[in-house]
Amino acid sequence: MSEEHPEGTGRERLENSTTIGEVLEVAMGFEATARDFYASLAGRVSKPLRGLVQELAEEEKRHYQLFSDLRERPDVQEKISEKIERPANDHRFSDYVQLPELGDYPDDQSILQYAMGREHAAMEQYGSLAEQAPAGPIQDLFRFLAIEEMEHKGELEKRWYELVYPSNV
Amino acid sequence: MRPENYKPVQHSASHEYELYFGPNHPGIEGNYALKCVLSGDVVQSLRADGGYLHRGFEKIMEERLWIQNVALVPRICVPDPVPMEETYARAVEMLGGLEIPKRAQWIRALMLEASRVCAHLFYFGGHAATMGMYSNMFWGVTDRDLILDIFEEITGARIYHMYITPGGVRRDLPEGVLDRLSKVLDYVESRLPEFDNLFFDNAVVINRATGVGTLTTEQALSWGVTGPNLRACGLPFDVRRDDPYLIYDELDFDIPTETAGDAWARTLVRREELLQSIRILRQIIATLPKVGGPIRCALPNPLAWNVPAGSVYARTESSKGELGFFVVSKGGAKPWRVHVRGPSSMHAVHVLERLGPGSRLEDVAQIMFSLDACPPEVDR
Amino acid sequence: MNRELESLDAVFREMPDLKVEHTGPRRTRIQVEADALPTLLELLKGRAGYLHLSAISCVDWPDTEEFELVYHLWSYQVSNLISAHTRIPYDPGRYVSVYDLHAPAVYFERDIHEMFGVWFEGCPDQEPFILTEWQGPPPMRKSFDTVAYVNDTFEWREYQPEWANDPSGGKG
Amino acid sequence: MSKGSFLRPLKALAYLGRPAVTLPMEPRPAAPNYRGFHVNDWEACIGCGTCAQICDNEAIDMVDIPELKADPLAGIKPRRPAIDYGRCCWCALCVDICPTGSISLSREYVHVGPDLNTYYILPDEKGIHGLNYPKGWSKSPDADLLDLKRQTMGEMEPQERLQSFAEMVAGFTPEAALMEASRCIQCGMCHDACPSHMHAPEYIRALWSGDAEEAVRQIYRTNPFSEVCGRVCTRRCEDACSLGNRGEPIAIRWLKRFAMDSLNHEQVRRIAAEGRELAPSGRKVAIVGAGPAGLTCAYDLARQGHAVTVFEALPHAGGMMRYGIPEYRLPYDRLDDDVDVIASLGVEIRYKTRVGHDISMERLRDQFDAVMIAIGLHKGRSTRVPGTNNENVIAAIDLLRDVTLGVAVDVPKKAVVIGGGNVAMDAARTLARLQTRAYGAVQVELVALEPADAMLADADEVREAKEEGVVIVNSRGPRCCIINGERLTGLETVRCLSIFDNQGRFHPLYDHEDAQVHEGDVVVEAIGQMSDFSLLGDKLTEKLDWNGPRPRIDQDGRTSEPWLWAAGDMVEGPDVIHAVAAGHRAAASIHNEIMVREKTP
Repeated sequence: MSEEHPEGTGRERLENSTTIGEVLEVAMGFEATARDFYASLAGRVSKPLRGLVQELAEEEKRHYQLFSDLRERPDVQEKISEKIERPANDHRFSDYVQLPELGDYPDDQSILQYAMGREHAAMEQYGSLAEQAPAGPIQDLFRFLAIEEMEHKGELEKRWYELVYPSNV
Repeated sequence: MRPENYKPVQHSASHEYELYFGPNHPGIEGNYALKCVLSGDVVQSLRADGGYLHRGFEKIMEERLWIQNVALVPRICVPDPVPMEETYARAVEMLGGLEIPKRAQWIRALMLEASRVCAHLFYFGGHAATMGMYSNMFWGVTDRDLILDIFEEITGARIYHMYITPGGVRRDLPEGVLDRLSKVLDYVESRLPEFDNLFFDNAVVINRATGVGTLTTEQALSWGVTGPNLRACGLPFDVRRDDPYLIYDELDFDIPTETAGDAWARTLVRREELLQSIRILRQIIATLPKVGGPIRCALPNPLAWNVPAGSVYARTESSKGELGFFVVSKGGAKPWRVHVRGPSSMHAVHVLERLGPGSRLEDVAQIMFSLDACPPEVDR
Repeated sequence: MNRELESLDAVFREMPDLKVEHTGPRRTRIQVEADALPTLLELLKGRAGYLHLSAISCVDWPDTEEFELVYHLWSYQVSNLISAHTRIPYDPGRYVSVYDLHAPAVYFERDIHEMFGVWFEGCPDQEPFILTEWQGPPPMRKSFDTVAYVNDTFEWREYQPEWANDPSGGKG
Repeated sequence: MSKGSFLRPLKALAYLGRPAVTLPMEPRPAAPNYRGFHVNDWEACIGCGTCAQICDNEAIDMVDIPELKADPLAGIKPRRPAIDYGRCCWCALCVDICPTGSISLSREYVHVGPDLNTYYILPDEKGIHGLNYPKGWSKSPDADLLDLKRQTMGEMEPQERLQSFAEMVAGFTPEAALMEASRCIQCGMCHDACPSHMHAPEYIRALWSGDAEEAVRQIYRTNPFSEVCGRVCTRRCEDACSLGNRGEPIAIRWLKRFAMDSLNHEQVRRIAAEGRELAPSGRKVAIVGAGPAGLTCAYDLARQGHAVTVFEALPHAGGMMRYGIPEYRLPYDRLDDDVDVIASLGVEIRYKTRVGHDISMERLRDQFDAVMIAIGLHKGRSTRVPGTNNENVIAAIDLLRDVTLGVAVDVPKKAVVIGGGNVAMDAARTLARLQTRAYGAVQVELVALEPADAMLADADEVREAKEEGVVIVNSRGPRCCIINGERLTGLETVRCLSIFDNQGRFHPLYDHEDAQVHEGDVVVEAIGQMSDFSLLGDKLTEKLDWNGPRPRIDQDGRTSEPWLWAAGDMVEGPDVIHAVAAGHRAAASIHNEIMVREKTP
C-alpha cells in the first residue's frame, strides 16, 4: 500500500522544506497526484461508481486549489493559526477499516475505504512532521495540513456510513 | 304562535272575550303564553300556547353522538338543568351497562340537591312576583347566585354545567369547595327567617295564595301531577324514595307533604323541601371526603361509541316533578330516539288547562307559577 | 305488596301472549300486540295499581315502516315501572287513544300526533301545540332531515375576521 | 296553618338601612376551572382536527396556516382550530378529547363588540384578546375522553418461541380488535404518513362497525400485501398516530392483520378482483423481481387489463419478505396468500428465471411494452474491519436467505451479530432458534453502535430478542475480528462515545482504551445491504443515468430509459410499505405511458 502513497516518497522533501511556500508546494503535489489517480480510476469503474470517484477527484482538486490559494495570500499565517487554534477531533471511526487492495473492479465501499485510508495516512504524516518541526510557522503549517486531512477523512466517513448503513432497518 | 299571527276568534257579541296572556307577562318566566277566554275576570277556558322556545331537542339529539348530548340536555330546563344531565347520563349508563363510580354518584347527588335549592329559591321569588312582590324575587335570585358560584367552581360554568356525563362526572371537586358550600348552606338557612318575615308569614301573601288553584288528591292522581305539586295534595311520592337512583337510598331525608293542594300548599312544600335538600347536602358534605376512587368509569372513545341496542326509561325527581328520559339505541353511535318527559310540561299544559277555568284573571299567573311550569322545558 | 305482585301475575295469566321481561330494578318491559294494549292498560290500572301514566313515547322505525308506541306506567303501590311496547304500521298510522283510561294521555298523544303524525282515535285534543305555523311533514319522523332543512332554509354566516388575512399571526 | 302576620313583612324595611350591594366595574375573576374563551398552544397542537370532530355545534373549523410546515411522518398538519362563538356552547369536549392537550378554555369571559367578525377567533396561547389570562378548564387525566392504552395481544412465551419458527403473536381477539378500533379518532394522520397512503381510518372504522369485509376492501384500495403488512410493516402510521402524543398509538398494523385474518382466502380474492378491467388492453409488461414493489405493480397493471409477466430468480415469490424476514414474524403461507391473490388476477410469475442470465434486459425491452425492475437489496454490506474476510464472517441477509431456502447452516455455538437494526434482530433471533434446536442453549451477542435508548430496531424487536436470550451490547463499534490461526474466535469492539456530529451526520467518536472481546465462532454482519445490478449488463449500465449507486428515477419511478422503470428497495432503501407505494406509482406511470403508445406486436 505504502508504495502507492505519494506522500511516502515526498516525506523527505517535506522534511527539508524550510518555507511555507515550499511545504505548500509539496502538499499540492500530493493532492495533484491523488486527483490524477481518481481521474484515471474513474475511467475504469462502472458507471454507478463513476460519480463517486469523480467526486473524490473533485475534492482533491479543491484541496489543491485551497493550498494553491494559500500560497498566494499574504495573510497565510493568519489563516493557519486560525485553524490550529481550534483543532478538530479525530473520531477515528474508520481507523479499523482495512485498507483494501483496489483491484480492477473495486466496489463503492472499497473506493471510499481507500480514500479514507489515504486521508488517514496523510493526516498521520503531517502530524508526525509537526511533532518533529521546531516551533514556528512551519510546525503550524504541518498542523494545519494534518487538520485539513483529518477533516477530509471525517467527511469521507460520513459518506461511507451513508453508503453502507442507510438500509439499516 | 307569533303574536302577529294570532287571529282572534270573531265572537258574536257576548259577555266572553279572549285574552292573549303572555308571553311577556312579568309573572311568566319564559316564553309560552296562555289564551284565556274570560267572562268578566273569571276564566272560562284556558289554552296553553307553546312553541316560542322550541329548539327541537329530541330531534337534534338523534343527530348527535352520545357524548355530545351532554352539552345539549341541560338547556332543556334553564332553572333546574342538573336533573336533565343526570337523567340523560343515567339512561345511557343503563343502556350501556356502565358502572358509575361511588364518588361520582355522591358528587352527582350533591349537584342535584344544590340545583334543587337553586330552583326553589327561584320559585319563591317567582311566586311572590306573580303577586307583584318583587323584593322576594330579588332575594331569591341573589341567594341562588351564591350556589351558582359553587357550581362555577365545580363545573366551570354557572347555569349549563355540562358536567354530568355518562359514567360519572367530568371533573373532581376542587379543593375546599365542600367547606364553601357548607358556608353557603348556613347562609341560605339563616336567610329563611327573613323570607318568612316577608313571604311565608305574610298575611297578605297567605290570603292571596290560599285556595287558589286547588287540586284534589283525585284530580292530582288522574291528571298525572307529580313532584312537589303532588305532595302538596298529601301524597308522599318522590322518585328519590320510590325509584331510587345514585346513592339516595343511603341518605336520610323526609318527604314533606301538605294537604290543601292549593298554590300556598305548593309553596310550603317547597320551603320544607329546601330544608330537606340542605339536610341532604350536609350529609353529602360529611360523606364525600371519605368516598375516594375515580370520578368516571372508563368510557369508549366518544367518537366511536356504539351504545348497545335497547331502550330504557330513566327517571329523576327534579325540583318540578318527575323527569323521565326514554332513550332508544339501535346499537349505533347516536341515540335512535330520546323522549324527554319533562316534569313541568304536564303541569303547564294538561293540568293548567284543567285547573284554570273558574279562577280569576289575577290568579292565572300565580296558578301557573305555583305549578312551577318551566316554559323552556314545555317547548323543548 | 305481595298481593299486588300476585295480581300482576294474574294480569299476565289473563293475557298469555305478552312478552314480559324484567330489565332492571323496578323495570318491566312488556311487548304487546296493538289490539291488546288497551286491555293490558286497563288490567294494569284496575288490578295491579298502575295508576300513573308517566309518558307515552313514540319511536319511528322506517325499516319496517312502523311506529313503536311505548306506554310507561308507574305503580305507586309496588314501585315498579312497566314499559308496554307495541307497534303500529305507518299506514294508516292510526291508533286508539287511552285518554278515557289515563287522562294525561291526551298530552302525549297530542304531542305524538304533532311530531309523528299518528292519529289517535278518541283523543279529545290533537291540535298543534308547538308547530302552529308549520306546513311541513311531522318533523320527528326519521324521513325529515333537519340538516337538509336548515341548509335549505337558512343562510350560513360568512365571517371575515382580521386574522384570515394573516392566519399565522406572525407565528409561522 | 298559620294565618300570617300583617306586621312582620315590615321588618324587611330594615334593608333600607343596610349598605347597598355594590360590584366593581371590571369583570369578576372567574373560577380556576372556568370555561371561558379558548386558548391553544400552537407548538403542541398537531392540527388533527379532533376538536372539530367532537364539537357539538360545528363551531370549530380547521384553518390552513400556510406558514406552518406539514410533517406527515410526525403526524402534524399545518392547520389550527378557529372557534365560532356564534355557535360554541362552551361544553369543552374539545379540551377533554384533544390528543395533545394543546387546547384549553381560559378564565377570560368578556368580549363585547358590534363587529360579528371578532366573534370568530383563531385562538393561540394568549387568548382572544392577547391578554394571557390564566387557563381555566384544561386537560384532566382522570376525565380524558381518549383511551390511551392499547389492547393487549397474546404472544408465546420466550421458551416456547425458541423451539420453532412459529408465528409468535396471536393476533387480536375479535373483542380486542373492536376495542382497539374504537380508540381511533379518525384524524387521518396515519393515512398521510403511510407511504402508500392506506385508508387506515376507513378500515379501522369498518372494523369498529363489525364489517371486516369492508375493512379488507378499504385495505385493498392501496395495498395488495396486507397479510404481510398486517404483520411486519414498519408502520409509519403508528408513529404519526395522534394518540401517540400522550399515550399508545392505535395498533394499526395488528388491526390490518385482524381484518385479513377475519376473511377466508376466497373472500379476499373476490374483493381484490372487484372493479377490475375485464377486457384485455393488449399491452404486455415485464417485471423483474417478485417482491413487494414488483408484485404491487403487477397487481395494479393486471387490474387494468394488462398482461403482466414477473421474472423471479429465486424459487418463490416475495423477495425480501420471504428471504429476509424470518418466519416467526411472517409465516410464509400468509405471504403465499398475498401472492396468490395477485396471481389470481392473471399475473404470470416465472420462477427461477434470472434476468441477465436466463434472459437479457434487451430481450425484455423488445418483447414487452414496458419493463420494471424491482430487484431489492440482496447483497449484504461488510464493516470491512480486519478479519471480516474470514469465511465465518457472514452477512445477515445470506444467513436469513439460507434458512428460508432450507440450506443446511452450520449453527455456531456462540455467535456475534454486528448491527442494531431489525435485520440484526432477525439474524440474532434466527440464530437463537437454530441454537436452541441444535444445542438447547442460546449464546448470541449483538453489538450495536447505538446506545440502548436509540436503537434502530423496533423496541418490540429488542425486547423480544432479549427475552429469547440474545445479549445486546450497546454503544460498541467493531475494531477487528479475532482470528486464531485460521479460526475465528470472536470480535473485538471499542466503546462508541457518540455517533452523530452536531449537524446530525454520522461521525462516531470512539474510546480506544475501552476495548472488549465478544467470543463467537461466527460473526454476522447486519449493517446494510446493496443491490446486484449485474443483470443490467454493461451496455444498459452505461446507458442509464445513475444517482450514486442507484439508477436515477423520476417521481414516478421511471429511469432515464423510457421503457424502463425501477422501484422498491433498490432505489428507495428497504421497507415493504415504501416498496408497495413505489409499485403503485410505477404502475400508474407505466399504464399512462403504454396506453398512449402503439401496442408492441
